[in-house]
Amino acid sequence: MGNIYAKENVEIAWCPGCGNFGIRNTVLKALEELSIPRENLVFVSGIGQSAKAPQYYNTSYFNGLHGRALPAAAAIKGANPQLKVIVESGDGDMYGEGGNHFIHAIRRNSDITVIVHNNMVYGLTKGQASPTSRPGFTTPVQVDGVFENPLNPAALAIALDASFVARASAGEQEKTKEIIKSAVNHKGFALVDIFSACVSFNKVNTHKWFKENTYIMEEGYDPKNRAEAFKKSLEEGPWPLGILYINENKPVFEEKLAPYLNKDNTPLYLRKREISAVKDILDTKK
Amino acid sequence: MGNIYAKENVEIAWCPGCGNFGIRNTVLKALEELSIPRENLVFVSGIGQSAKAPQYYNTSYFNGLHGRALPAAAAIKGANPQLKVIVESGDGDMYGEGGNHFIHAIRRNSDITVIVHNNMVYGLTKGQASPTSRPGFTTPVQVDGVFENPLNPAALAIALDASFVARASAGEQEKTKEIIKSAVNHKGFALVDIFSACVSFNKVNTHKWFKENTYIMEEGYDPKNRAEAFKKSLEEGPWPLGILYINENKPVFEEKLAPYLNKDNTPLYLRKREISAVKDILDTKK
Amino acid sequence: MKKTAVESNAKKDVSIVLSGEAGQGIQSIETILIKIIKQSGYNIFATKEYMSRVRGGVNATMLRVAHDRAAAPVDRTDIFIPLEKEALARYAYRLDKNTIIAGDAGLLQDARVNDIAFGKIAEALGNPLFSSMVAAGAACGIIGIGKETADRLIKNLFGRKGEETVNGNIKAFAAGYEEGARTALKNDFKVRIEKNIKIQDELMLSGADAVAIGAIAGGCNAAFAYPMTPGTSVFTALAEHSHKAGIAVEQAEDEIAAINMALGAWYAGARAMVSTSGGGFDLMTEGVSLAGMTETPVVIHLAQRPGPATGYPTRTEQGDLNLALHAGHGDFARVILAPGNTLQAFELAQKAFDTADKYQAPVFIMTDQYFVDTYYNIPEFDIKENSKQNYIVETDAAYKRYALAKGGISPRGVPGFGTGNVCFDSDEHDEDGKITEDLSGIGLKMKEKRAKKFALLKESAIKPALYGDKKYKTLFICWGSVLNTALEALKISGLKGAAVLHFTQVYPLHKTAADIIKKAKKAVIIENNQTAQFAGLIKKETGIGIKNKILRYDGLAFSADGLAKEMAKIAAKAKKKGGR
Amino acid sequence: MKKTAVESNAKKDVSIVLSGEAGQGIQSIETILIKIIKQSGYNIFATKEYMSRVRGGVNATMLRVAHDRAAAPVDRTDIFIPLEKEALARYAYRLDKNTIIAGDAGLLQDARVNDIAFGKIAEALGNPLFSSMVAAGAACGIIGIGKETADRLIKNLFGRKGEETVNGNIKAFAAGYEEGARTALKNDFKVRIEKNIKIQDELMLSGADAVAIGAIAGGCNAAFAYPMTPGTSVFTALAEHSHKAGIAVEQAEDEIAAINMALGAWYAGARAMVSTSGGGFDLMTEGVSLAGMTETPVVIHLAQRPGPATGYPTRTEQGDLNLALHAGHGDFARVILAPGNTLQAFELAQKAFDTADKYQAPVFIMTDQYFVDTYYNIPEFDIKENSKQNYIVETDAAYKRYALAKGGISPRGVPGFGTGNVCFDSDEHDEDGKITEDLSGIGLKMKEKRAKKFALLKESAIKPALYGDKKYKTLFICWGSVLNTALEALKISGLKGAAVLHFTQVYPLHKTAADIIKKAKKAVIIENNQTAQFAGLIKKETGIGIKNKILRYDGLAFSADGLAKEMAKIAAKAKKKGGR
Ligand SMILES: Cc1ncc(C[n+]2csc(CCOP(=O)(O)OP(=O)(O)O)c2C)c(N)n1
Ligand SMILES: Cc1ncc(C[n+]2csc(CCOP(=O)(O)OP(=O)(O)O)c2C)c(N)n1
Ligand code: SF4
Ligand code: SF4
Ligand SMILES: [Mg+2]
Ligand SMILES: [Mg+2]
Repeated sequence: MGNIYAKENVEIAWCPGCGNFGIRNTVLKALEELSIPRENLVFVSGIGQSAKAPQYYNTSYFNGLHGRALPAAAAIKGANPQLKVIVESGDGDMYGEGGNHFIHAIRRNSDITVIVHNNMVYGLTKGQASPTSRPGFTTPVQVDGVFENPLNPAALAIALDASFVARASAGEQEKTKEIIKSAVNHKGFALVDIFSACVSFNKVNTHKWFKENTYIMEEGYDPKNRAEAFKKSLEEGPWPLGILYINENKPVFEEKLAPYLNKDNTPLYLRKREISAVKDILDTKK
Repeated sequence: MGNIYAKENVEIAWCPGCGNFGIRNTVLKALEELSIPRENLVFVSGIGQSAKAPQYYNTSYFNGLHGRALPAAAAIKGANPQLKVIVESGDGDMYGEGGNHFIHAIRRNSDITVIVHNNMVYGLTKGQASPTSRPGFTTPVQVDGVFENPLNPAALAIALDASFVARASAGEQEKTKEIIKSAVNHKGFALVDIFSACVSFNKVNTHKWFKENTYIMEEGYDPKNRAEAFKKSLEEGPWPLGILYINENKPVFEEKLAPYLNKDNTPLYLRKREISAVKDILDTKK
Repeated sequence: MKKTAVESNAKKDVSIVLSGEAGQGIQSIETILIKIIKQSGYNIFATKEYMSRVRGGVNATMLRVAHDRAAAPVDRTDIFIPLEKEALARYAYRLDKNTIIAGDAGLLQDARVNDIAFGKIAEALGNPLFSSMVAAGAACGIIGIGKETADRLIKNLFGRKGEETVNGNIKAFAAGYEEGARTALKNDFKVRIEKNIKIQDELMLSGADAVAIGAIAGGCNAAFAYPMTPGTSVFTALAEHSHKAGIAVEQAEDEIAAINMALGAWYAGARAMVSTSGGGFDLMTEGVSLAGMTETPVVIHLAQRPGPATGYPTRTEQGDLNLALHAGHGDFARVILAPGNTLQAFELAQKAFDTADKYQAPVFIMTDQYFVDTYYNIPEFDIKENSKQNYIVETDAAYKRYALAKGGISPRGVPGFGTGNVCFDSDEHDEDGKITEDLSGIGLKMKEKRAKKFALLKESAIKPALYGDKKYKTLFICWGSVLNTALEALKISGLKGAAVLHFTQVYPLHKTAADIIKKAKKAVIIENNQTAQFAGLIKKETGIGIKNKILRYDGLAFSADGLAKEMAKIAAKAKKKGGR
Repeated sequence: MKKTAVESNAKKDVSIVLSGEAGQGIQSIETILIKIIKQSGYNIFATKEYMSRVRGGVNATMLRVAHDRAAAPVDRTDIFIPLEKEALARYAYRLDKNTIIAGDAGLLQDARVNDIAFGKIAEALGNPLFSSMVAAGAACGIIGIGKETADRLIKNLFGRKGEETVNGNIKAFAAGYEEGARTALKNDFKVRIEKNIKIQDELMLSGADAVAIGAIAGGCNAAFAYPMTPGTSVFTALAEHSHKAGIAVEQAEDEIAAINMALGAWYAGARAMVSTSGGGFDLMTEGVSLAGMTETPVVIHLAQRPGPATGYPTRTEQGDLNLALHAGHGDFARVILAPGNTLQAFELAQKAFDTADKYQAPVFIMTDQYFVDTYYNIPEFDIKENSKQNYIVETDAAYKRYALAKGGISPRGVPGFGTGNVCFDSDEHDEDGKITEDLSGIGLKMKEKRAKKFALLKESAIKPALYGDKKYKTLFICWGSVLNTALEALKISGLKGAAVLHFTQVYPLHKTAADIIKKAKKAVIIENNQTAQFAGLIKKETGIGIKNKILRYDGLAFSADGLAKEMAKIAAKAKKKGGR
């Protein structure tokens, strides 16, 4: 039998050979091993090639606007803390258009997992530079090549004291699956930035290139030290893959919302509206 | 005689005792000592109490939208690299509404100076939490107190490999002036985050509190090591003041724009439009 | 007018203007006065206009104490209490020879001033902080109100601060009152307003309170906003009540986040609202379009202030109607409500959630700075519960979020409630919420399904309300916050054969709107903006061009007496021109 | 129709549709075909429709080779070249018994197919990559065009890839041509289009090229955008020419940054433009409002695609007019231009910069996916230089950015040019650009000064163009990209007493618009959207309601023959109903 989280009879609109396929497989395997109740799972995404991923899962999803997955995800979790919320989107979506939400979602620390397909390019719009594109990368817009420092999502997240920060690679399915499982099990905002090859528009950062420029971190690494994790996150030749940083001591967004302060996590839609509360409030206005 | 950069006969709309006054004085002194040609100076700001600062200088200014100073500043510098461009705005403006521009302006690395009045509160809108508000800070919106980790602007900037990162305090005028001068002289994006007391809406982080919770860094500190600078930027009890990080090896935005690639930095408005160029381009379309 | 003067020279309607710097104490004088006046059994109305700064500048609060409920600003100032010299200059246009100006003559340096030196009196009583109470006492003394209730109220207000404070304040009030009474006598200023003890138990709701509490009554259990005047006050009120009403409140990093949070929350079953002003709303427009495409309910409180851009952050205007009408790319339906008084604000805010949920469409509540900051007593009212808690269905395996349901509204499930997948899609999609490019097939059907909402929402539109002569020849048309002022102005003007047509729903227009307008010999639009945006909408929707316009766009709300003059003028012009 | 058939059964106008998966080679067949056809001296038109994916799906390119310039899509398909089976299904509606379907019969499994196995022929010649050339050859062979020019062109195209490639491609073309010619013969498919050697030297401009190069002619020297289909192509073209034309090009982090960059650049003296589509433009609306308040010029290219939300990212629609008209809170003036053909696109883009600079207002160029992606040969044209390089003044110490100049336009200085301060202010401000709260004083004057632009821009509006019978009884009204299609449709329809009224400036409307429309017995709006947004604007501006509507909103552009039928139908209805 197939994976119950996989949508059947759906045509996948990615190019043959695209790294997104590997990520999809890995996510499906992780979900299976985690055996999360399917009905309680919600995928949230923006717009882009990677952001189409939820369309290929047999779950609920919120496929919103380019760059705007994170605020929606925080509110979904806030409206119903019993849901498992996983965001899946692209590097342009998350770090370009969505950059401000990325920063503040880390601060907010909702209990959500954020999987970013980092292919260092804008795939869906046909190959412009993304915030993670490497210097020298030329495109029809960056005709003289990218000159900016690429954004290092892990370093950025650690600087913001994110509660879980990991880097993975689409080619390393086994390792990536374990990371995703840890991320989903982690309570709080968990970032999994996954290198992925765009075979159509990124002729530099290919499957082979990612293979050659990454390594899986040794077992002994301690992800609890922020300054060390930062240093580690800056390593670029080759890049370490694995869980870079964990901070378990952060308050979680939805637990701090008024409806849940008393530890009752009944979803909002199941709570009855009490007109007596309105009357009480009006009474204070006399 | 007065400071030529100060606007005369202008009523300053800040509350008596506001930290903004100290910052304004410091900026004016720094400008005087730098003796930048007044006509070539442009202040850029968003909206907020701090963002009113340019209104009180005797210079050109671009007082734009809340959160949107940085893109305007980059383009002003890009349209005329001969201008000195200084951004001055608040913590909400820069790290809240403007967070995405902050990230990407650091990557873009225009040769501009960015002075942030960090009073850990939204002053103009009467006292809501800002991204730098400390945990536990209660306001009419944050009725149960802020629970999020405050954003550490210096750490964030270092994670993005900003070319110049400093922290200052409105109360330390002499030190702050020196920092501002270095920042203005630095070629590339220079962040100066300045602690400042909002006497009306922040009853926690007062002048006294800033005095007690900061110290001026010792002379010997080497700001060129990114990992060390990051560590330093995380120190919070007390906070170090001074230049935390410098990376001089970054390409500068405007120098990478097509009109200036040949090192001619004539402003765009002084360049004649050549219809022959249009004809040449049309000829390629036959 | 003459008649009244003959009957009695005692006023039945007094206006008091307090003016001074921000932070100088107007706010506390206002608070005390309102409490005392209302608790003494008199109708009270308060509205303010203030500068965009925290300290300094010149602000003003106008209070009205009236026998009949008066709920609109007037230019006429019976009592003016300036706390600083600049106030006299800024509000010179409000003063006439009948105005009693009371204050510190030494400070104000103006011959018209009746000297009541609040500060010095307070100091004499041992604490300069009592000066607000002296001023409140003086105001009460001039109108001869509140003496009997003051002591008790002051005890209630300051009880926890200790006896000394209480006694000091009681003395301060009494001292002020005495000076006030003396001033009234000297000026032959007489007031006769009957006491109505029931007023004590009435509600004092600002526009912001009414919207926020109405929203709670409508089931609002999530609120997202980025601070922006004058939208913030509704958000703050929701935060204030968040524990009592179980509301998930989050200050977003920007307005884009706020609207996307609201959509996420509705998707997951909450009833969410955002509150903002024009500039912040601009940033929400893509989210509004997303609501349209995904048929997700959402309630947007849009509190207007003068634009463009930052404009006047703390002033008032009705300048964002065109924006609200057309925000968001592409074609999709929406509803725009605009309360005219606080009761309507409560009821419309409540209704907004039901309408949004039922029709799966964005619903706007449009107010403005004047409206949210203004408050007055209104009788307690019944709260009509919506018949349904929500319109959410339990899903099964066959569930399709965008099923081509008859009538055009696909049943809305939420994730986790039932076994079905609830697939929300921003792209054009099929019934399942899957991306489609079946242009002439399901794609077209979806477009047509969504378009049905235009008709559905039109059918359920709220009828505009007609006030005044049902056989009107002159019809004054207005929307939103202008209602009370227009009604009082009509009364003041004494115009015959005239009526006010007020829209609480400005879009879609109720189907009778055109006929009601056509019945008038002359239609006049009254709007608090520069280009008569609502008149533009009426023309677009009905073809009726309204040439007569009374527009105010200096950042202030209309005053009833000022508007009355304009009404009379435009009515007179009509007679000359068109004849009758 | 009959008459033509009698005269000759040789076609003077051939349509060819290539269809296949994205990435399968349509693009290269198209490129080769266009080169060969044009260089052989024939008019050529190409338009594409494609799915929002990089590989797979089913896309199509339509080419037309015609004696008279044909510059609109038609449903009629003379030659259909499917590269995969799905293409036959998706475009079934385009095929009739006269359509020659040519392709790999083995692959396509359809009895109607004339077997030309491009792939196999290419393989036989030693390289499967030649298959595009075989297909191009086949298309040429069917219409009997290009044999004489092919060899030379192939040498030009592939010369640098070496002799082997050149020779292989030459052979591939020849092989394809031969098969094509055979197919034509077999089907008695005859074409007679006269060669016009001057066409070789004509320009091939896509809508995107025309806007970009026109902008350059208008002095555009800064461009900011965030990628978004179909706006990206104009941005890409500007980047392509950035060295030659000295353009500062920056990909912004988001659309908000892009518009604020553009305003910063104009402030500092550049002539900047942004290019985006509906969803991205939503995010720019606050910036548009800022342009209005600060009287800063800016040029916005808004390339429409079907909304709401993500909609169909790669399809076409004219659904963002309402948005462009009203984007940005508050009242301020703007100009909206909408070219109908590539020459107009060039000229309007050029003009846009001058208008923006002169009136210090935002100027929109509205196109759509169909328009930017479509291209055809046009004769070389004269470039009319704007009389001024710019409208910037040198400042002195007394300079005031917002001086209350007569006529309403304050002279615009830029920082660094002269000794004055150039103070740009988003708040309501005084002449110096300083924040003000002088509501009834300078504040009101500023509002009134800015409002003068409504009239100024109205006066300088471009007149709509009338095509067809000047004594029209039926008037077909359209705007923007619909022009060519409407003109050809009118011709096809053969309707008498009919004309097309096309607006290249949709706002403000030219003052003659109402009269021109009123002269018609029957007015019909043609729009590529669901709710007839332009008709709504006409009603709002003129009071004229246009009830007859031809609307297409399935994501595709009108076809000339399809539209002709609709025109005829609606004209016929007119006769029945209204009588004549
Ligand atoms: C507001 C807005 N701006 C721009 C776009 C166009 N757009 C769609 S996807 C995309 C970027 C895709 O890049 P990325 O997020 O890296 O995803 P990928 O396709 O590479 O997986 C852009 C710019 C949009 N849909 N909405
Ligand atoms: C788009 C938009 N959203 C919100 C606002 C309202 N607003 C004005 S200033 C401000 C925050 C001010 O805080 P900060 O930037 O820290 O400046 P401060 O007043 O503390 O100096 C806000 C939210 C606005 N003007 N525009
Ligand atoms: S364009 Fe790139 S990212 Fe998109 S599907 Fe193809 S290979 Fe993957
Ligand atoms: S409110 Fe705070 S930040 Fe604003 S002027 Fe007053 S003290 Fe300064
Ligand atoms: Mg990508
Ligand atoms: Mg602040």
